[in-house]
Amino acid sequence: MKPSRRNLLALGGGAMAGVVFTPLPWKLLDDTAIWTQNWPWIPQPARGPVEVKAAACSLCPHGCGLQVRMAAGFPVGVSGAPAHPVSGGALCPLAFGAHQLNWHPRRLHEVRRRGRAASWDAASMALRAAAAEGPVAVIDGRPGRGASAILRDFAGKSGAYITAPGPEERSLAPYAAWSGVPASALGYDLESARTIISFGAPLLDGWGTPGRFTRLWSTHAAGLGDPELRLIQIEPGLSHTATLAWRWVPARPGSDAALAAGLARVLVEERLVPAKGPVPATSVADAAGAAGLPADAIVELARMIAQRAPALAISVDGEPAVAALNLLLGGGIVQRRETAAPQAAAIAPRAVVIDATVPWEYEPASGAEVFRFAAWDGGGSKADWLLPAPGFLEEITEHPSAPGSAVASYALSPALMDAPADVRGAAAFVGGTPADAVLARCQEIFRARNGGLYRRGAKDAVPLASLESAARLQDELLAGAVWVDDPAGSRKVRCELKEWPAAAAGTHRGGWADAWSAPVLPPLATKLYQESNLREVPARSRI
Amino acid sequence: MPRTLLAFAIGFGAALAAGWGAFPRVLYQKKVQPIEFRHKTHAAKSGTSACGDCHALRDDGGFGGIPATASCAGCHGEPMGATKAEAALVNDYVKPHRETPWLVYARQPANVRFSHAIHTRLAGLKCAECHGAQGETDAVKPYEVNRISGYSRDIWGRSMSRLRRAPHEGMKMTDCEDCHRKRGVEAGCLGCHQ
Amino acid sequence: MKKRRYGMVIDLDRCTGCGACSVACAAENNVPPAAPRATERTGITPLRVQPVSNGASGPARREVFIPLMCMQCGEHTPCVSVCPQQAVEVDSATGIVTQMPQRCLGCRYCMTACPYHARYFNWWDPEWPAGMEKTLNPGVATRMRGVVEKCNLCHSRLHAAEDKAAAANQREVNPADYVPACVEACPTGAILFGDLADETSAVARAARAPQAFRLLEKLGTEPKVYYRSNRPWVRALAEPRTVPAKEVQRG
Amino acid sequence: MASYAVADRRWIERGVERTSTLRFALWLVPWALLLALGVYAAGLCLRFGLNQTNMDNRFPFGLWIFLDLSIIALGAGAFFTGFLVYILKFKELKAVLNTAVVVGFICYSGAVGILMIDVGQPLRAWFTFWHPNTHSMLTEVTFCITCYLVVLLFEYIPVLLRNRQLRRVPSFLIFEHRLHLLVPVLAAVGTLLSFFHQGSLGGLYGVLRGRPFAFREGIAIWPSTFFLFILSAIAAGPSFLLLITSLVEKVTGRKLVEFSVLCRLGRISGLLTAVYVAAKAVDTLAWLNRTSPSLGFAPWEFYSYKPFGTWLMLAEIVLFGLVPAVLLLHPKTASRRGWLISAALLVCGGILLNRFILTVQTLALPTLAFDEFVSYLPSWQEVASFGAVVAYGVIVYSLSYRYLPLFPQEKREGYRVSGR
Repeated sequence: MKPSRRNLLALGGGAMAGVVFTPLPWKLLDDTAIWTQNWPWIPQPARGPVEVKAAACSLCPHGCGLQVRMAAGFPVGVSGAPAHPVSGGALCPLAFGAHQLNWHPRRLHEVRRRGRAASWDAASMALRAAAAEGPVAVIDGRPGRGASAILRDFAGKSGAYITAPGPEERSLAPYAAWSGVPASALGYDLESARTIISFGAPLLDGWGTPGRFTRLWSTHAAGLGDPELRLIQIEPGLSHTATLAWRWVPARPGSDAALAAGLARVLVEERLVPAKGPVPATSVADAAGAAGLPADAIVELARMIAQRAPALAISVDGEPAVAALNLLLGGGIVQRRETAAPQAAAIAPRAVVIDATVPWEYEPASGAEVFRFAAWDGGGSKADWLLPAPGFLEEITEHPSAPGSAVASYALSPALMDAPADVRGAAAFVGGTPADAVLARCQEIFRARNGGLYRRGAKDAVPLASLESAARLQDELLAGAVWVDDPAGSRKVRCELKEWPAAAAGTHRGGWADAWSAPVLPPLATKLYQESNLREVPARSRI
Repeated sequence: MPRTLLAFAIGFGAALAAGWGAFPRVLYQKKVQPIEFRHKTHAAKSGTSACGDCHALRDDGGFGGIPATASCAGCHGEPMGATKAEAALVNDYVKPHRETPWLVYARQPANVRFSHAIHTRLAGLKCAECHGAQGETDAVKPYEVNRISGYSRDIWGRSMSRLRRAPHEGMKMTDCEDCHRKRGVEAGCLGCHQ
Repeated sequence: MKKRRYGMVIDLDRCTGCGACSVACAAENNVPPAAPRATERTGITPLRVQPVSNGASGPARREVFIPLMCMQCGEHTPCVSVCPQQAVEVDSATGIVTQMPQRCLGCRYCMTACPYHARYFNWWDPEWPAGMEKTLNPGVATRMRGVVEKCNLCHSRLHAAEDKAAAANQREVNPADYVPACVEACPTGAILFGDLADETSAVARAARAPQAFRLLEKLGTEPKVYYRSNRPWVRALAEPRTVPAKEVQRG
Repeated sequence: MASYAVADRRWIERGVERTSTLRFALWLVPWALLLALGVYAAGLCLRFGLNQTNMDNRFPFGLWIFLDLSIIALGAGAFFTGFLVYILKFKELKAVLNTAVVVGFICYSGAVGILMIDVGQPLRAWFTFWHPNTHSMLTEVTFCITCYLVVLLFEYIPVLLRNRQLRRVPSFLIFEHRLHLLVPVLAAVGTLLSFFHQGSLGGLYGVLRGRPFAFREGIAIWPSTFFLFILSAIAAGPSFLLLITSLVEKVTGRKLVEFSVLCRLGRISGLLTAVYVAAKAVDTLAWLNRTSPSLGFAPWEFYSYKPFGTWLMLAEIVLFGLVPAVLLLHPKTASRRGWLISAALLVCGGILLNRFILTVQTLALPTLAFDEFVSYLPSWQEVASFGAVVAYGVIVYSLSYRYLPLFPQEKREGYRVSGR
């Protein structure tokens, strides 16, 4: 019995009719839809409880207080530590994505010598060989740490210990030259100022500790027609800070020195400030010509500055004339109570060891063999040796006084996750024991008995004397407490200025991404410059 | 014509057999739990029958789920008896401090938010109302995974037709909705999704 | 539980345009970093900060930074009525306009409906560099390509607050436990968040202030995101544009 | 080759002339290539996602939606001819009924195909049926289009089964006959469904309160665009049918229908276009003076963004509305083939322009004070996917024309001579 075509058709028809009465088509429809909701190639977060840990941000030298949400052993979110004595709970935009940085595609996982894989032993031998041949310079981006002492000791044997200043310290350079106090121990007394004249400093855009000036501005200036705190921004273009300032003065690029001199002249001639120290030779007309402003505007600006004292002048690139103007206005520059290492005399080193805290752009003296520590490869490096350092929250980090701060402070951040197997810090590499150095730094603070301890979230400090030991202090610091010196410990710096300074050519522009010293941006920074029009693409993004 | 009808009936019957018989076998893959576990024995030995004693709510309102290996270590630090399963527990998980990769029958996908705290504390639901009387079982049943969606079979329920199923059987969204409707509790989309 | 209407008042005079809210939002909600080809028109920024100028040139020029997110429209909610399969709704308990990406079929009709451009389509599958998926925030499911997402007012934080309250046998959420990521992240405290239905709350009082305004208020969509500014030209941004594009330059 | 030709010949209706197998195959080749390219492009979109297109968050609807709306409007000839023939008893239009059904089927199936690529998650599209939001115009569109596509399929099947070979299967013949009895019912159902979805497609944009350029007030839940879309679709449908029939006559060099039928189509189209233009004018005035200002917008500002100036509005209403209406209604122009075809072209162009303005211009215009006028150009994948729909249409129509009795009157005397 041979089945006919019609039988086959009927069989097929029957099967088609039958299958509708089974779960098959309906379940397939449902399951394929569910499949699209749970595509296996799309990662999903781990399950489990979330724990909040205290830490400090190591992206830049300001050490803002962090609250890190941890789940399944990994950080899953970052927020500011409320009432933190240094950052006041605020963070910069980069910090919010910092916990993802350790998986950045440019993370360094192995020692590299001129682009080729090498070993720690080889690097170690090369450094020893170089040290035998000539002096070794060590560059530290964050002096004042226990680890800095290790680096200083190592350099002290045969070379030079050099600190790489950030933007705030660069702006303090003239005062350091005139007072003999290193810039790393100087700070701005922003809190007392009632008028701030900023020559291009992006005060509201990544200059200084994020929670410091922005907080002052938001409580005393933002949105007010006649604010308690007047911010006058002198800058050629409409930067974020300029648009938010009480007054914006669009002066020509490169005219800061002339403008500062012109202002100083008006202040002295009109007896708006007590005359002391040298007077610039520049006339108001010359200043006006250089700045591209009417002479009247400069006179008016000077009167405006003098109207509400104390006034503080800040130059983004350490323009000496602006510093001189600031001294004329009364200073506002303080010296923190801390022992800062003096800058070493210039030498021609045989080798340079650059700590991971040093900004990626730092250019060491040419001709030396460069040992560069970094957690991320910023590309285009002239380093001979690229040495992988621990990344974000992967080691105990020390956070000495923030650059430009008015009082000394010290904080520790615990290691919240394991570092990759083969990474090392510079201090350990040169033979030191960072853990001992941290304890030694705690002992120093503990012995001095200055200032107090701000525990996590606390508004008031606990006196240091209430702690039983330096080890206890260290534990407290690792749990999120911050040691802050007594404000009375800082004193106004004394500067000797014989004549009005000549103009120095400054080129530093500054800005939100420059505030950060590491070579790459957190991947989520794409929200700011690639996926929105909030920011121009930073030159250093390289993601 | 009768032959045509017969062919149609054969096709119809074959489709029914395939759809109800073969299809579930192909769709679901059986998996065995990594180790054995007896709720009954543990309840008897520890003298507790309250689910929450082992499957506890955390203070933050999260649900602890299956106890961690650390809590097994109290009794199973060393093998209790000579069974193979016992040796596996101690040597594979307790001693190396590894978490047991349990296959969770009631596991919902990442987009589902289910608050045990709200359902047990505020609504007063008993565990068994959704999970069945797990505490009285004497062995862990095999786990079946849907090869397409990756879901546990318990989400759909044993019954392919979903017509006659026990009250606790099935954990699809419609099951949640049915219960909510019965109790007159409203929860928007993001009340139960995340 | 009592009916709430969560909303916020954003002080535009205090916004420095730093973008911390935007990054914090992305981290909280497991939004991936931009795909290589993504632009400001194809990226996912449930909260984005838009610089807007006053149109002047020279020294009179000023900019304001406007954080833009879902406005949580309470009436005629444009996206809710258009969704063919109920992937969007206004939550009756909280007033939050909720979007369910797992229900969404990706027709993008809601995106055409939204006058605030607050909805984002996943043009790409989300991708994180290897290992970075460990930093995903628990409590927020990641999305897949082909679906629309938007600000759900950090709904997972509300979930956590509800769980915490329930564990303590409480039905009402402690307001301090539910703070969206952007509010928490703002370094100047420019964003005030809370229950607008509670007349005595700080946010409700701020929303009633004469300096407060909402974008495109005349559309009648009753947004629950308010802005405030002391500057009249900033308040004027609430109205639709009345000058052709080429005459207004943007920063 | 010869044997293929013989086999091929056996499938062609007895008594009609069709081109040689070779020429027909050659004609299909470029279309098949276009189809293949489009299928490849669509595959890219399905595999990698819609990043293959140039749509973005500010321009979430693009070429595809514009063309979907357009071809569904042009495909309105199918239901409307059915309505005219079976309900209003316009017997002479029976001559174009089959072709209308095929064109309608192509337009609708093509539109549904493109929609399946256009949505980001096609495997979840059925959620619309399972969890429908009854307030959404898109739900209405989805339901009606799906149902109407089924109706069209049932209208197409009898034509298909009338093929010379298929006709020989007795059960097919019975089936066809039964279906044929159903056709008037199908026509009525199709008319109802079509009225709804053509309207809902208009409502799609008309309900967008957040897009004051498109937003319209209306009756009950339906904005005015709901009714305007129905009107414009039934106005353009006959014109499109007229164009297609003329085009087929031109390409094949055969006379397929009496000129009087074309004239009849033209008259119907002209009449409806005139009504449409009047309604559109009233609607535009109401929008300019009432709707838009009430939402806080100055309507004339919408026309300040070049190139979308007021000329576009005038072109739509006058050049593509009033002019063809007059041409189609004036006895002198309406009886000349050239004028007739030009006017039909204008009517169809008008509907494309209307759909373009509603879909593309609406999205390009700013809403917030700080929005910019945004632009968009489709990617090659979008264009190619759509090209595939056109190729699919040509291929299906060509096959239908060759093997099915699309024009049953063709066999009668007097049709053998060239139409030209």
